[in-house]
Amino acid sequence: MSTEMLAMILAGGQGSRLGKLTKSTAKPAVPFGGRYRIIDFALSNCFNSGVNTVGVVTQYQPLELNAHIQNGASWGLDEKNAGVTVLQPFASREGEKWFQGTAHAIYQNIDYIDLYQPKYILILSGDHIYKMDYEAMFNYHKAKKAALTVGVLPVSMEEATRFGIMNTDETERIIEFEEKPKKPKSNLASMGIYIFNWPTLKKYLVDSYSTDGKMEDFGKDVIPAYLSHNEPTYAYAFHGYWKDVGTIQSLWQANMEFLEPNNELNIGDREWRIYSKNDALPPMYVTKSAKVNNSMVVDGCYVAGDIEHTILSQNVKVGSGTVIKDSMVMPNAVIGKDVTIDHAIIGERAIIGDGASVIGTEDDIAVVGFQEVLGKEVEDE
Amino acid sequence: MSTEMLAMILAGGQGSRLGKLTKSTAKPAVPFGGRYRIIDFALSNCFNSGVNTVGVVTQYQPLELNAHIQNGASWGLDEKNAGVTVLQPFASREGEKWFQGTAHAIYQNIDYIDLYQPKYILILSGDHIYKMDYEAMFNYHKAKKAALTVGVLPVSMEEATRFGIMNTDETERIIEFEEKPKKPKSNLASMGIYIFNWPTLKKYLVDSYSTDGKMEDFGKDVIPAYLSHNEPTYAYAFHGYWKDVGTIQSLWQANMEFLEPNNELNIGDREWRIYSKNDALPPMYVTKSAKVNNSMVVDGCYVAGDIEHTILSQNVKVGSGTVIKDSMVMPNAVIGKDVTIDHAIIGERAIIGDGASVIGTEDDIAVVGFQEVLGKEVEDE
Amino acid sequence: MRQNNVSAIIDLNEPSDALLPLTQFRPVGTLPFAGRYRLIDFPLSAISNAGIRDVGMFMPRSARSVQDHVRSGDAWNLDSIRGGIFTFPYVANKDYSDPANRRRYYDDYLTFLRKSDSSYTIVIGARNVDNINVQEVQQFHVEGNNPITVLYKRQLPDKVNANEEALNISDAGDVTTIMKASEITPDPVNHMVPMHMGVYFLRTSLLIDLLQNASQREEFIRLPEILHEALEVYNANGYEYTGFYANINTIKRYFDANMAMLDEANYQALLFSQREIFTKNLNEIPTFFSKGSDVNTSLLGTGCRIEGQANHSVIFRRVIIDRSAKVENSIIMQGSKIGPGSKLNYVILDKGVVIGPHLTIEGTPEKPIIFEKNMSVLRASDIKKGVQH
Amino acid sequence: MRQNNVSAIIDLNEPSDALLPLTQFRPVGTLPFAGRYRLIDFPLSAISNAGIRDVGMFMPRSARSVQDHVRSGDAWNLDSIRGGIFTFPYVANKDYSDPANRRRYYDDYLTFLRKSDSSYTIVIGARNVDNINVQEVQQFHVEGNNPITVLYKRQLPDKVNANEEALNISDAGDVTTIMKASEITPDPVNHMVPMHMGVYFLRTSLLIDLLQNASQREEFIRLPEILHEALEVYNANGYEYTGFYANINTIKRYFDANMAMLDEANYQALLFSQREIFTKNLNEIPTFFSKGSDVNTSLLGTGCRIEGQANHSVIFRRVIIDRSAKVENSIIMQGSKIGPGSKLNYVILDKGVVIGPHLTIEGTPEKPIIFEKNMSVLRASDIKKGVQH
Repeated sequence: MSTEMLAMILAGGQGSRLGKLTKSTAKPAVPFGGRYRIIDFALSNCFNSGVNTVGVVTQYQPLELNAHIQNGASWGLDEKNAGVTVLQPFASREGEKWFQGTAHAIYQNIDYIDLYQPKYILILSGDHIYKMDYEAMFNYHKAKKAALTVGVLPVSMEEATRFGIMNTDETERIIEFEEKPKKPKSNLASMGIYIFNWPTLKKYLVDSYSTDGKMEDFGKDVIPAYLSHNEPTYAYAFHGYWKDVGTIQSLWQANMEFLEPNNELNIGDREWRIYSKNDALPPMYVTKSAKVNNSMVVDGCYVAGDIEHTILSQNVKVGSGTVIKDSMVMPNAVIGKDVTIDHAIIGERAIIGDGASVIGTEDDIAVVGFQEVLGKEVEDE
Repeated sequence: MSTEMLAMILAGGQGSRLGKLTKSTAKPAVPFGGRYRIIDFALSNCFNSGVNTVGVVTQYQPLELNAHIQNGASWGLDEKNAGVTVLQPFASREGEKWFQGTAHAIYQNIDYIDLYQPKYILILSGDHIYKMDYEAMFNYHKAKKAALTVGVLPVSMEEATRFGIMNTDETERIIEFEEKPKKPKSNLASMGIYIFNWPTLKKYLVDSYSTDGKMEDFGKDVIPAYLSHNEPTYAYAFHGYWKDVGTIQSLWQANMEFLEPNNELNIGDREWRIYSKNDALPPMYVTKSAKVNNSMVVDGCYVAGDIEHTILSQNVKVGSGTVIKDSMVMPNAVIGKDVTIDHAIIGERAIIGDGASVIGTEDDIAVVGFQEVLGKEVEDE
Repeated sequence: MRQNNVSAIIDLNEPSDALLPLTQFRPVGTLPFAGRYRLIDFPLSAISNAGIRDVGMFMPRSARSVQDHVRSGDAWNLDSIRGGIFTFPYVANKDYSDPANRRRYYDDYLTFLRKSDSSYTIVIGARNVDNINVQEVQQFHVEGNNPITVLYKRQLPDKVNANEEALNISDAGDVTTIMKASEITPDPVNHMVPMHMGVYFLRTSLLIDLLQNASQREEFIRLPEILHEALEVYNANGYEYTGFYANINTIKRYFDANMAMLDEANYQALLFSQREIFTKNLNEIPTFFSKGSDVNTSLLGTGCRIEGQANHSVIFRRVIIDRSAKVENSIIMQGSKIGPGSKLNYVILDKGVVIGPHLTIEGTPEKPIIFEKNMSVLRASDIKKGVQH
Repeated sequence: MRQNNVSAIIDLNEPSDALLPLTQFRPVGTLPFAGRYRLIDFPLSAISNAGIRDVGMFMPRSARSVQDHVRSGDAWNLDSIRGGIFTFPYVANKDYSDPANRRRYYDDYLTFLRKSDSSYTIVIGARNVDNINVQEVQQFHVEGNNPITVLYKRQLPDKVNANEEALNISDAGDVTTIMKASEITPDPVNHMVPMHMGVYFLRTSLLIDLLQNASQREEFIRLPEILHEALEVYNANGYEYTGFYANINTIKRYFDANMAMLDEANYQALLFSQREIFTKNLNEIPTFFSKGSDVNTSLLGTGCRIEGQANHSVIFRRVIIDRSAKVENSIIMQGSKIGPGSKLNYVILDKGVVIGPHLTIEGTPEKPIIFEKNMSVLRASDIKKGVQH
């Protein structure tokens, strides 16, 4: 088996800033846009870019993520001598292998990577919403003869203070890396996307863990080491829609942006499709009493209420007399009659009893957790 | 989703008694019989018995086991709302979930089991060679209205001192359990195969881990607790070929028994097939200089030497002038010219250089480990 | 718990002339239904839910739509290491004058049945909308007195055509003959007639005998006729099916059955039962309802963009209803587009039909207007391209 | 790195009369080969290894063996969410007098090619044993001067039949015509003739044009003839293939190609190259060589039981060679059984043939004796059931 470039998706984060939504599931498995889970974007980008071997590194509540990814066939990632593998912690004769940080997670999975003998390794994050052609970045990496290429997003100078910023010379070579600089010198924010020459990275990791073991994190440890050792490190600028959905607020915001007909993400583009695990659900049913406007609805939904600027995910039931506005409802939620929901995210399999209210504001989105039950039982229709 | 009986295969053992053979792989992934890995027997038994939902619990070097099981399609275990899931340790808000013992491993995976809402749970070990109809045992369990049925194997009284022994009354109800009794009162040895009513078992586990947390092991903790609480616990006797292959000696022995044309296991029986992951390999090639007797050879093999009472697994190469007797050679091993191998197990991807010798005896089987290289390089033919 | 020892035979060569032009390039079995399905999903799901894994399919003349939809059968768990889908190639009707083709007809069935090694076989069409519990049928068969079990649905005589097949059931409860619906006296209590569903359950060994005997005959006789004859020779157990049922043999039936799914009770009963209806999985984006859209009492697939109105209609995936367009009492299949301001009432659009702007097309509940696949209706003069019969 | 923008067309309707009776119920493409494969594995693997995922297969009259072998195409990664296998149903040759069938012939190809949205198409048969690097062919094509690339293999004139097609290559290196091998002057240096492999590589847009033009004609013309004509109109780049090659068009070629695989160099070069040969996966037990068995210079599948002798033979899976039986210079297909004491030399047994005890069957290297599928040869008088031609 051999593959030129292998991708590792770091999907291990506990996502604690997503609060109740990630209490019992990993962040990349959080539903998005009615029909997707967050990790679908990275996986689909891999397939569309021709990257056919993908390791997904996870250690936090992986049940739902595993059930979602299965054998990767949903994303075309099930070819012989390739495909997607979910990598979890395990024990060896040397002891238990828990992942301590992004770079350490790669170190712990060297055996897996070496099965495919890749020349290059693409490091991705499992919690970003974007469409990106990794092949273009890969061609850039090869053209620059880089040891490391960092995907960067040009942001405004005000925003730059919140990101890891890459300062480059006129050849786009990175000369300095500053984490959340107070006075940014550049606006190139790290997207957490890297292409490494694998033999070089492997040497850095193995050397580190046979001595001080300090190579835990790509941003904090590996990039500074590369820079100080003068490894050719370049910044590849990405132009397009990109959103980190690591907080309740940004997750809600990204869903609302997804609703915009002219959203830059362009989900309907059939040349760069976003795939997901699809269940064969019944068609959506919109009843006599329903009113649906400026909203997205998907299969399996039953809608008897008033839906305004809202996303309903698969198998959501909405009773009559209910009004839902500016909200995102996750799969299999059951919402009773005469409910009011406004500026909210309703978690998977949540149950909202008849007459209940879930009211947030644009700055403080209300959240109902996974399987949370609110108010009295829903009346059987 | 719901399934009447779900199976959990405990495949987590480090298998340290298999020495070099399990240095970098889990015991259930150890090759057997030329064409199989040990876990194929439990998985095939599940499919043949109509058990279509299987969790495989593992935490030790799972890479090879995962690559082998994939999505379970090889064993027919890939149906919708069912199928096989590999369960590894993970972290939750409550902390990291490492498996401490057989019963504790089940406790840690309650969320997975509850996805399918089973009434019954079948506990299996991943390291036994046998063909067993779990449906017959399940019918027995229901007929006896048992809370727990233990699969037992009648052994000789001398052997009984090495096993956990179930003492039963005339209704086959277990009244006492003795671990390796010096003076056994019965010859019914526990096979490590259990059918539990899931709600009852779950209650025992949850109660234990919310208090003293002592329910770590089925044999040591759970069965005694069931007996002391007077839960109806029965012994189901299995008659047929059964072999625990937990030591080098027993693994070699079982392979040699597998070679017997009238072996009780009856691998050729097409009514109860043992399935495995099959790669499309070229046919075996037996050269002009080869001599093959009383042996099993499979696809991908190249045989130029003298093979006597030996199993060659997939893709094994044997050079001319080499003599192999009374041995088992695991997949992808390369054996050079003029080699002598006798009473040995040769590990996966091992390389035995020209002229080398690997000589064991019936009581002390020689072992070459996975990927171990012995002697000088093999000459390219 | 072990998989049922039953095999299934689905014959996709069902009469379809009364469904033209919808059946011009597809058999009845792949007619789109209820916004998401094909008719063959119903028998395939019934089979799959009963744990049956051996299915023989007699392919129709236009096999492409069947192959595209069924593929490896994975949507119905029919791609397992054991069993699977076995297809019998289409033979033109007239070719059965050739004894070699006749022999192949029987040999195909016999080879499949022997290979399946099953104890029982269910023979089922692809034209029914229903949700049959095959395990219950098997239980009923095993407890019955007769070697064959046949399924029926009680219906009011005014809901059926006089020529449709009904079962004559003796006082003892045995089915003795198949007759025209008009020849059967309705039940004095409920005034209903037991209509033949065309579904048979019997021992595989008996079916093999019947096929072997038929192969000895001079004239050619197809499987449905063989079973019809056998029923009259042996008598049959009559299993009453009580769920939602439609026998799609005319445009009117097809239209009515789709409209019936807009009744919430039918939608829930048929599609959200314990026995799931499986169909090919599709990767599609969410359906977008724009500001000002107005949708009521309708079924919709994914990937649609609805800017106008939809009322009491069945709308498949990737349909566009442009601003101020209005669709009522209609069936709009995949990928069709309705231009701004156009009004459709009692219309069936096959896949990929384009309706231009500001057109009004009005059929009747009895005779909806049908537009064939990929047709363009851009101006008023094009409307006459529609078929009404 | 991204998947190649190439689609493939495999026509399984290749002449097969010279391979009877082995091709009685199967096309050339599903002839078993080398103990493990079917001939179609070679083009399918070449396609798969080049990252091609869109394959159009023109099905032969006996499609069952193709369907059983290829299934969903998963063994060749052809069951992906994108692309896949698109089958064109068989149309009896005489039926092309019907203009509707002619139209369908071209429409099938055109629909497939347009749907594939590919830049290039490779047209390839199923009768060749070879291991083609399609990516290299593509590279060669892009760098060539002509709009079509055609593959050839240099062979000695005494290894080919005078009537087989060879390429006429100009001094400039362009292929200008296709001629009989006997009409081509062998290369003065190596004395070889460039034999036409029947494999074409060209822009999909050009192939679409060629098919559209052909569809306008009065007479019916098949794809191979269309390409043949186009080659002469446009000239072609000649790509020389240098690996193992056999064109299976007679029993003798079939026999010799199998025997050639017993040469270790060929076995290694064809089956253990960088470009793996994929085939349907099978679950089979190990082959057992009993005490006293004697096997030399042979290929064997799994699931066999060998008690007797096998020498210089190709033995497929689940074959039984009973004690003191002896098989030499023979091809024994899946599931055949050779009774105790019987001697076979230069024999081909199709699948499931049973040879009784103590029989001696002797063909010749030029004319091996062939026994048809499932035949029983229990006594000496049955030996004449074998075919020799």
